[in-house]
Amino acid sequence: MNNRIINWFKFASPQTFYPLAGKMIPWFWALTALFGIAGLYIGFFVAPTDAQQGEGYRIIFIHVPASWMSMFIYLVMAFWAALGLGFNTRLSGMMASALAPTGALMAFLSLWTGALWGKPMWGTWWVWDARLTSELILFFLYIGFIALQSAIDDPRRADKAGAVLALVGVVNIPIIYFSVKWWNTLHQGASVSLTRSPSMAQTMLWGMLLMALAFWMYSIAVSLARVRAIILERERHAGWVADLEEVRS
Amino acid sequence: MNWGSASEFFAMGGHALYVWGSYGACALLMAVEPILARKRRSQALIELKRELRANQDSQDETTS
Amino acid sequence: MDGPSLPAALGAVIRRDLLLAMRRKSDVLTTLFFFIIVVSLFPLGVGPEMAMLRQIAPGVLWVAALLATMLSLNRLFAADHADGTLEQMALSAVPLGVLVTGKVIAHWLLSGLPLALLAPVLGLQFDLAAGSLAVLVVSLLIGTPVLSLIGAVGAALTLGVRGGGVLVSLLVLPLYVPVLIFGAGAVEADLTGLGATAHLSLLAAFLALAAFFGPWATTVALRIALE
Amino acid sequence: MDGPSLPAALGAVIRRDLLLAMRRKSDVLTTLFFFIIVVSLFPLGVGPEMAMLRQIAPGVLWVAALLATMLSLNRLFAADHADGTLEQMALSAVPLGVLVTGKVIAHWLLSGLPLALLAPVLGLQFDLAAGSLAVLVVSLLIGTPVLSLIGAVGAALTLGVRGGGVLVSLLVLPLYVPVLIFGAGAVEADLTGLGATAHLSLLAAFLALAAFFGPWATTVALRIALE
Amino acid sequence: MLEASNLECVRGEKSLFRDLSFRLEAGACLMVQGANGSGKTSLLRMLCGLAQPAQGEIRWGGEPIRKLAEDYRGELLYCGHAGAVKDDLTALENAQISATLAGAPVDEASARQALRQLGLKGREDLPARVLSAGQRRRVALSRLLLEKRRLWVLDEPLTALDKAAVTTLCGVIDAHLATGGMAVLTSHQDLPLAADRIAHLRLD
Amino acid sequence: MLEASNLECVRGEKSLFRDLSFRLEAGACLMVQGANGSGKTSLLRMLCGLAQPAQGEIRWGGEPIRKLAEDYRGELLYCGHAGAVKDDLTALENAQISATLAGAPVDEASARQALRQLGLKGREDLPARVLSAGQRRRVALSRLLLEKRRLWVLDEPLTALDKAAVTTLCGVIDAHLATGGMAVLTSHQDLPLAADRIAHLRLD
Ligand code: HEM
Ligand SMILES: Nc1ncnc2c1ncn2[C@@H]1O[C@H](COP(=O)(O)OP(=O)(O)OP(=O)(O)O)[C@@H](O)[C@H]1O
Ligand SMILES: Nc1ncnc2c1ncn2[C@@H]1O[C@H](COP(=O)(O)OP(=O)(O)OP(=O)(O)O)[C@@H](O)[C@H]1O
Ligand SMILES: [Mg+2]
Ligand SMILES: [Mg+2]
Repeated sequence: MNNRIINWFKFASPQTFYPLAGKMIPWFWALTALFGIAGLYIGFFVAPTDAQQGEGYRIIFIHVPASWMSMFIYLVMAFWAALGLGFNTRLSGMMASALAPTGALMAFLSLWTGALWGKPMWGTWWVWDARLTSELILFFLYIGFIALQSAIDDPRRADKAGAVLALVGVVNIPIIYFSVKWWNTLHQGASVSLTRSPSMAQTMLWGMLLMALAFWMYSIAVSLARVRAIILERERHAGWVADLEEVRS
Repeated sequence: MNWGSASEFFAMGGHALYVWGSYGACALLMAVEPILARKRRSQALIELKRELRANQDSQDETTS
Repeated sequence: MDGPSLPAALGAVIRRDLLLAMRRKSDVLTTLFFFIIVVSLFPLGVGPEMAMLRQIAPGVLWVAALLATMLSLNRLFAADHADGTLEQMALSAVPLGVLVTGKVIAHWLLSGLPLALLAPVLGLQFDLAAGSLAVLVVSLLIGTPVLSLIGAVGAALTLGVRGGGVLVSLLVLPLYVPVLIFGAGAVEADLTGLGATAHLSLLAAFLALAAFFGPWATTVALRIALE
Repeated sequence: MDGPSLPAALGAVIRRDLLLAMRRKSDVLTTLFFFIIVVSLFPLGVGPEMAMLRQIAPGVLWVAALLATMLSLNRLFAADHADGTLEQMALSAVPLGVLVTGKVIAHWLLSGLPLALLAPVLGLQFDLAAGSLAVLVVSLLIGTPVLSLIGAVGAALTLGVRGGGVLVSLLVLPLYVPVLIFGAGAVEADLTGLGATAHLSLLAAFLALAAFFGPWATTVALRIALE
Repeated sequence: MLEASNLECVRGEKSLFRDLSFRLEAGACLMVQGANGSGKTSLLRMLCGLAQPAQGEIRWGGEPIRKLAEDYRGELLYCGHAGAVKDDLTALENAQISATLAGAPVDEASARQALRQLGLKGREDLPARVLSAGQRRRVALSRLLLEKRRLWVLDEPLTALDKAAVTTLCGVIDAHLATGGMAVLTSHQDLPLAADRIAHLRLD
Repeated sequence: MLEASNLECVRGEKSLFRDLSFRLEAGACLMVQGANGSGKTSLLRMLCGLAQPAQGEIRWGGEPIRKLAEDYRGELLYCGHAGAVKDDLTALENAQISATLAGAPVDEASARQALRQLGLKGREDLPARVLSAGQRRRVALSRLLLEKRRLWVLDEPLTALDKAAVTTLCGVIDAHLATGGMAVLTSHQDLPLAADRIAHLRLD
């Protein structure tokens, strides 16, 4: 038991994590490409034209994965934040701040693709639907997190402050989600409503799953790349950084 | 195979703007983000090296 | 060593903040005037049809209350931080959480409470009925403490941070959304004859949650800010 | 003694304020996000029906722009006052009026201009048509400099005054009312097919007037605040 | 009683001091000296628990101060560069309220007495905003007389004080030490203290 | 050159000083002394034109300073209790920008040189918020080296400075006086100035 904890803390040290991340990144990029190509192939060439929506529905293959990732990344971020606040491990804070921009990107993509889908399907770029609204608020939460961290010079303080915010946010997300949902269903009346095909064709499901995997791998790869940069920025005066190959050369 | 020709493929059944707008933004952002991450790292490396050199210089100064 | 009495300390903080506010009455009054002016701007921007104004009234009043509360947030800790009082509070023999709770209560007494009491007068401008006005007041009385509690976390997080004044709104406004929805929703439900109890009890639940977690998160954030 | 070059001094002040803003990027961005969030709060308070939202859109967007500008006003002089820079400006060999004009221009570049450029995106959320969006942008481009100019007078008057931060809104908002009426009016006129030219030329007249008197009044107010 | 062992302070990328250890017994005084930016303020904030040392530990009566938390804070009085004086409150209200916030309320008579002792007679009821720099400082220092704490941590207490006030303050510190109190001080001027148990610590 | 006649200063209900007159010639220095709250800061602010005397007049080269306005301000350098140092800007930017605002831009090299002369080598590119109290003060004082003004009005310039910095500053003031400059100073400490044309003015 004790051993396991020590092991974890070993990986949680930036010094061991930095080269490890460096080794993992290419693999994740390869997986991203693999799943991405397969997913796009199914999405564009295998999945048939939708009877109701025509070709426009093909946005689904990036819209849904982006939406999922945007929510999932916030959870992971809050997890790292809690870990950092509780155990004072340096790496956790860095992970949280490395994840935030990717999460914001996913939230933005979800909004963007949703809006581009909404125009042909519903005739409007935006409706104040529960799901849309809570995605918008999630985007604001990400932006708040990033703005807070970038406004603080001392990285240790930035990490801790960000952690408090992420935790407060994660408590609030379900509350926000359900309140928005209830708000919307209480006063119906929007002239448009979501028209979703009840049973998605098997191929579509596969395409979506593959694309979701690709997004997932992408998120891991890019946030690992970013965390490496952050480690270098933060650990400048630590001796091990000076001994790195890329620094000495 | 859904598409008779390349132009049909690009027309996306009249929804080209929306579909390619989505995929284009997605591709663009996902291309830019890793580049930014990499740039951030190389920037950190440059600064690190500069700092190390500065330290070396000041050490030389004190020893000489 | 016997510690200091906590209720006495709580009372002392509240009294101190009220005293300071009395010295700068304009501060409290301007929160109120801000509320009044924002609410009155809307008919100017939107146009004078009564039917429509009545429809948007709950939303406008609640959004204005929310903005007014948010604007008064920087009063909460910034001045005490700048002149070193906050440092002294963190070094006090009284637990910081108690002092923080006192400050939040004082903040509510000086912003939320007057807003709630003023709201019915403004509601009249929008032609709301007496029943709806009562619901409006009750929803504000339950909802504004939540705003103060959440706001305190934001204010503490942005303390001494570059651009803190506006940053706090970015952090806090998204978290205010549920309160806004159920607060405005309560009045709207009453307007449409649905009954506001469900909304109000949900607001009360939020209050309980915020009262439980808020001071804790604020204390943590303050200690971080002082480090 | 040959005096310093005035255009150079003007440029230097603008550059300084932009530099300071770049240092605290979050400050500029948060004004923008505040704008976005306030606009997005309204549907949450008012309800999601598009027909009604379209009707209140011009008012909501303009009120939000006005509030965002107003919030950023305390950035204008407060920090410079607190750390003694303003004292130094008043003692500078460059006339204070020039320095003030530079600061107001920088303020507009950092608040009004980005708001105007962002507004159409938000207008889409309210389902405005392309023509109305264009009118909205033009009205904001003419109107927001007036807001900065008037706001500067308010910010200077409330400098170092107790509760200045909120007091400024009290002073300034009533003066903003004409801008709001004609700004929102322009968009509304376009929506109802009446044509917005009359409104826009009135806004331009306000701008000329404010550009003429604003810096002068601000300078006087600053000298009073420093006494 | 107060004991620091192997403290290291890191600000930015460089270490201001390391392996700093000392012990302070009842009745003794530690003068921290050093050039501008040598880390005096940083050290004092660590001793109060406002900042965490990068290395090392600070103990009070053998216990780490992190563990003691409020118990330690009840023994401590810190007076930093910022005076915690509210512009809008009068000198008297400032004195009373800061004592209350510290957890030890005092009555008006003793607050007036303390202000008078510091040479603020006739200024007790002026709002602090109109006071001169030195008078504000005196209001801040009135806490020394009003709160009964064993350990005083004073960061440049002489700032803005005139010569008479410096003498008064030194008398107050001497009296505190004579009754078994402890003090950690910084100053760029010489403090004419009468006490003999003064240790010096140079940070350079 | 600088001449004050029959000045009276009223703060609140009472008069801090009255019938105060003096003349300051090129190359001379005036040390204003007095207890806390005796009106030194108030006097200095009057000399700069930031406050109006209740009675009397201040003249520069025979002309009342109110009339001269910008012409007088172009000759004047005031350094008060507040340092006009921006937390968010680096020491270098602070120095350059305050010179620009005063109407006399300087290039980066001379700003760096001035900061180095004041002992801020290696800190030029740190944001002022992380500087120590004395370092911030030095940044504020860098204006003395960068702006060529004939009359210096310095309110407690020694605050927070360590001994080395005090020596440097005195050297700077001496050099200024030697080249025909004028200075009005306050301080509660002794300033080890070498110049011989020092007049003292006691406010009590
Ligand atoms: C800006 C506009 C939009 C936003 C912000 C948005 C947001 C989201 C989010 C957050 C999810 C994941 C929710 C979950 O899994 O519970 C989602 C899923 C989905 N969205 Fe959207 N959406 C938008 C527009 C659209 C449009 C226009 C359509 C189609 C007409 C659409 C179709 C779908 C589908 C089919 C799913 C996945 C199936 C499901 O989980 O129910 N979305 N969207
Ligand atoms: N982020 C940072 N990067 C580099 N240096 C820093 C950073 N933060 C603080 N410092 C340095 O740490 C030191 C802090 O010193 P501190 O305030 O403890 O000094 P001090 O001894 O109290 O000085 P003074 O006598 O001027 O009050 C300063 O030299 C400052 O430049
Ligand atoms: N409104 C007022 N009512 C009564 N007294 C006032 C008022 N405003 C200022 N004063 C007094 O005027 C004096 C102002 O003094 P000033 O700041 O010029 O002193 P100083 O000589 O610079 O002192 P220090 O050495 O402390 O800096 C103080 O004694 C203050 O108490
Ligand atoms: Mg210090
Ligand atoms: Mg003074």
